[in-house]
Amino acid sequence: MASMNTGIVEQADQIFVVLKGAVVSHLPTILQPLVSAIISVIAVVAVFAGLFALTTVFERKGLGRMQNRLGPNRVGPFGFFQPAADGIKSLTKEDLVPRAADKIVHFLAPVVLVAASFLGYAVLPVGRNMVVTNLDAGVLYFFAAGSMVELGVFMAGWSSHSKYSLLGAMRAVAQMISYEVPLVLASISVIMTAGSLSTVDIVAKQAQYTGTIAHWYVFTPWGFAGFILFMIAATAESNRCPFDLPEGESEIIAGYFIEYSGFKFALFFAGEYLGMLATSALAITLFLGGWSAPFSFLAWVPSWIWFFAKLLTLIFCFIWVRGTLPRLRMDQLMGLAWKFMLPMTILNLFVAAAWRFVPGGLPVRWFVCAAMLVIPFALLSRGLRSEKKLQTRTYRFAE
Amino acid sequence: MTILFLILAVLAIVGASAAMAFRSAVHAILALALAFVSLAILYLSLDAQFVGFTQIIVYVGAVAILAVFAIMMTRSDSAHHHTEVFSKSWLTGLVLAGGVFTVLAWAVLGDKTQHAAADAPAPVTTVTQIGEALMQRYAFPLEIMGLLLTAALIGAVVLAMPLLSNKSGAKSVTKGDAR
Amino acid sequence: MSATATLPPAAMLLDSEEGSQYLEISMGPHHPSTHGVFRMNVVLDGETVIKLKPVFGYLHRNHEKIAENETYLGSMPYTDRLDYFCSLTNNWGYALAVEKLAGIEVPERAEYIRVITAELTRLQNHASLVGFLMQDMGASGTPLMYAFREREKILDLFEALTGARMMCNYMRFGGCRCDLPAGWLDWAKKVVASFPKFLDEFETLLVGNEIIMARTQGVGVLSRELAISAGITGPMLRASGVNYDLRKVDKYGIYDRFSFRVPLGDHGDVYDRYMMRLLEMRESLKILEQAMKDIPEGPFTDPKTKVRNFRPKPGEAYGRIEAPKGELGYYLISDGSPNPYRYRVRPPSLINLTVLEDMCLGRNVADVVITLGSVDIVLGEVDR
Amino acid sequence: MVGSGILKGLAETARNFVGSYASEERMTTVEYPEEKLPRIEASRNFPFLVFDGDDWHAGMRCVSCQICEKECPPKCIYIEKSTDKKPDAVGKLQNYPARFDIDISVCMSCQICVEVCPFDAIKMDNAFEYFATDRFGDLVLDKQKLSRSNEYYHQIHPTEAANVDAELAAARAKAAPKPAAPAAAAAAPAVAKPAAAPEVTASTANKPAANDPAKESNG
Repeated sequence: MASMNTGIVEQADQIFVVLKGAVVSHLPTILQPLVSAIISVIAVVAVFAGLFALTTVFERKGLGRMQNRLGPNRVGPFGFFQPAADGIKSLTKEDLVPRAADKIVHFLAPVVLVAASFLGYAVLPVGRNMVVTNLDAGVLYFFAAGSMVELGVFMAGWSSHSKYSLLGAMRAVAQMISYEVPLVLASISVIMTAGSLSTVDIVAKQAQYTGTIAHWYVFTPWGFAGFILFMIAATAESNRCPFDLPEGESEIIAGYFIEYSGFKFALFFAGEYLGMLATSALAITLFLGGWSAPFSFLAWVPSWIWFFAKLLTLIFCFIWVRGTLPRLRMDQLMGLAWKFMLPMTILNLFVAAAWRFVPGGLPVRWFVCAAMLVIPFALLSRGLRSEKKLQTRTYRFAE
Repeated sequence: MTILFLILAVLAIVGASAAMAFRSAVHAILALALAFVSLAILYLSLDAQFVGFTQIIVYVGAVAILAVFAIMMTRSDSAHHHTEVFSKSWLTGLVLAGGVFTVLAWAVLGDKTQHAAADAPAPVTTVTQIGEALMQRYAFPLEIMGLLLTAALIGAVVLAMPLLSNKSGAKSVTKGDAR
Repeated sequence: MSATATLPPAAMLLDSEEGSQYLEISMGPHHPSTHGVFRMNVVLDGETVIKLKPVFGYLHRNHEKIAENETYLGSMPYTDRLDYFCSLTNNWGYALAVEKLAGIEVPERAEYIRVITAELTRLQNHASLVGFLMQDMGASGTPLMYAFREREKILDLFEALTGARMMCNYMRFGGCRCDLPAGWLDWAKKVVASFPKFLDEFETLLVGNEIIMARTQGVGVLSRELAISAGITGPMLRASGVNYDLRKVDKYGIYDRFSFRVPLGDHGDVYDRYMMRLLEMRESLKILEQAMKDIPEGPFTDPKTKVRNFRPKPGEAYGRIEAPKGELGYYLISDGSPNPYRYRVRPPSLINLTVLEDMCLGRNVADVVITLGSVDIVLGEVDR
Repeated sequence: MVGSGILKGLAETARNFVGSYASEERMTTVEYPEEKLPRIEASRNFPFLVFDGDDWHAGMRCVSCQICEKECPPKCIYIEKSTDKKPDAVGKLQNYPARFDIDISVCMSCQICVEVCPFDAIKMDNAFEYFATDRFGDLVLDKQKLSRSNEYYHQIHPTEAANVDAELAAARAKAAPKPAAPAAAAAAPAVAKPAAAPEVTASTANKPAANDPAKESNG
């Protein structure tokens, strides 16, 4: 009975791997690696493009609910075919290219952006044995792919020959460069602890259990702080609220893609969401144990369900934050990156190292490491209060 | 492998030549980025993952973007600025290029291992090995590089300092900021 | 430097003394944050504003000249369209000026109705202003939607009373057009009673938020001296620490009967200005509660005043009220004919806007947007 | 601690997110074409001309006195007097409008025509679901398009209409005994009106749920 159960669980878990294997095995041996790769790539592109479509509906409905509105509910059941309508609309719209624009670069920019956004998915394990390619330097590859996005953004902003798009591109590039540093530093703490740059290895390290609790890095003080810092940097990296200055519509209208219309605009939109999904997926891989279950008794749920459940949860957090917060100003954004995020991530790096070397039982280690993070943060709060910054004011009244 | 190499080599050379030939600085940088990417893929095809990805992060993600940023800040329309291809600095450039080529050629030819390595499979270098090499055998050069970069950073701050204080001084006299 | 508003977009780069170039951008009239068809020609050094030139007039509708060719009553619906968020206070200001001109007494019940409608107007104006300000800050519409949810309730009240949600055209010389419908007062009491809950939520969402504080504190500072010398009025003046509220100064209508306080700011920045609005809403609620309790029975309009052929004796009058945006004044000269010889509006929005450049110089583009948002303008009133 | 304000804000939006599923008070959206709010009685949109009885032309109350034309602030009314006469609502022979046009692209729904009309002939409609396919012709409504029956008036403004009917009945009673004395009859509505006008609107009872929204489409 028990073995049969595990058999079913195993099958459910590996169903996609087995399916792919079945398809590939019918082919001649020479073609097998190529077809296998193509199938994986198509699957990843299809799934995440679909997830992008789904996210747009979720976002609009979620934001609507937070604002006591209904959100889109006209196309299809509960409005879930809205992305199809949006897609058709953007395809049928006129594709405007400004006369002054640099036509070739203007055309290439969305292509580069979306292509670069998709590259990162190659190393993200979406389930047990489900990864397009297991690179030895996987995390490094992810960041390399991410740095290509900046080039696309710049190309879009510059080639449009519009003042607003230039401002937007300047903002976007500055922001993405600045936040790449804390993003990488926050992940280095994980790399250091896991001792590997391979995403598959990192997940495998976290998919172990002490008692019933998994070894997710987010369950450690440095992991938790690192996760928060990583998510803040990821929000900035994917230009999401409250760091959506590059496209801040009340200031510079739409930023670097203001001169794009129709499907090219949709590509930029897709690029933003794909970036958000990719960085969320990396956060899951690094801190939330990838496809692994949080408790050992939940391990029967297929690994890919865990991955996508975590992904959707993080996406909801993005939407939630967007529904609550206004955006920062450019100098504050930079200040946050260099004066808060950078020191905190470096500190977190030290804490991660200390976690490894502080002896003693779990509670002592926990306490020491948590204190190392909380005390500087508390001091920062106190410093701000003494400078009367970021404080509510009391007002006088005239009778 | 050879086909891939040929494509990448052509791309790299075309990119590099285009970077020199384009009149528009932005186009030149984009062409340069193409050359960088082709080089990075070339590294990857040689199983040098770390170098390849670092090439992209550093050269595409940082160097090209930095140049691009400088262009955005100034935004001088160099497209209208016609200079002769054969100028006086051309000779200097040729001498410099020749010098660089000689040094590189000497280094490549002087490497005893190259003929032996051509047939044997490339040794798989893991990130761990690179890290260990950097931290043990090459620790001193690494530290010196760090010192150099720190010096550059301090230099940049020193250069920017008078500009910054000017800016804040100018700000305080503007009308709206009286308090 | 020769930045002029009329330069075509091609001439966007201007040489500065240091050899770097300034960027001149035209924010508006088609810009998502300019509150209507308002245009700012902004010269930027990087993202720092070094010159800002407001350009008005895209919504000019010849309001004053039209009024000089209309009967006195005929101008009343046009006043709705000045500050279309607060048509009832616009009506009141105009009615007050005509009443002064013609020496008309207003019955007590009408005065109470006027206070109630004016304070309801203030509530919905301030709530949506804060919402719009947050929208300018990039808050994805959430505070704005909450504000509009509450505004909707007040607009329903207006519709039931006056027949229209925004273009109320309700006040008449010597009173109001009609009495409160049956059950209206209870309905209004219910709305007013539920409003503090909304304010609490609003404050939880906004007041402690570090990002909002970082964005607004110390931004767009308007000094007390400049505010006084530029003739700024309304919450914007009080945010700069000047105790000047026409409801207290003039005690027009029956405002001397209510106990309420006037909040005052000390810094004069965007944060103070938006807090003024939040605090004033609380005070308005106090006035509303008192007015709804005390409202007497009686005539709602002065029966002696004629609707048609209304000809005030020659003379002039200036009637002013504390509109939600500031001092709204109407200046009228009568030559004894059925239409005014001169009709002039003192719009708070326009005059509060005159210090925009002073508040924005040396700040960022993002600060310009929220500073403009905190001024609280409606272009219908600015351009008339 | 820095960040507590942001967390409070997040809690607030979460409360609204959940609340929008649970509480009517938060989710106030009405999905318009399927659901409609009860029409508010006092609400006004564009003017219409009231007629009594079944024949719109015979029963038209308007006597083309042209007061509304003069008083209309944006001057959107155009009236031509008839050369012949027909009995008006009170039964007296009066002129009637040979032409009565309202350009509703100019009309600003201010209700001043209603206030100044001494014959209770022009009233405000509250139907808002208009459409037009022609920008010019369709938006100028002639007297036939403007005509609505007294029953329709009762439907949309019941309290107000009842008061008007009572006044008209009184005026008719006054006029009926001596139909030969036109001076008295002419004076009756004109005198009655200024005093009555405020009273009409004054007692406008407001029950938002009183109207049946289904009956109001007015294409």
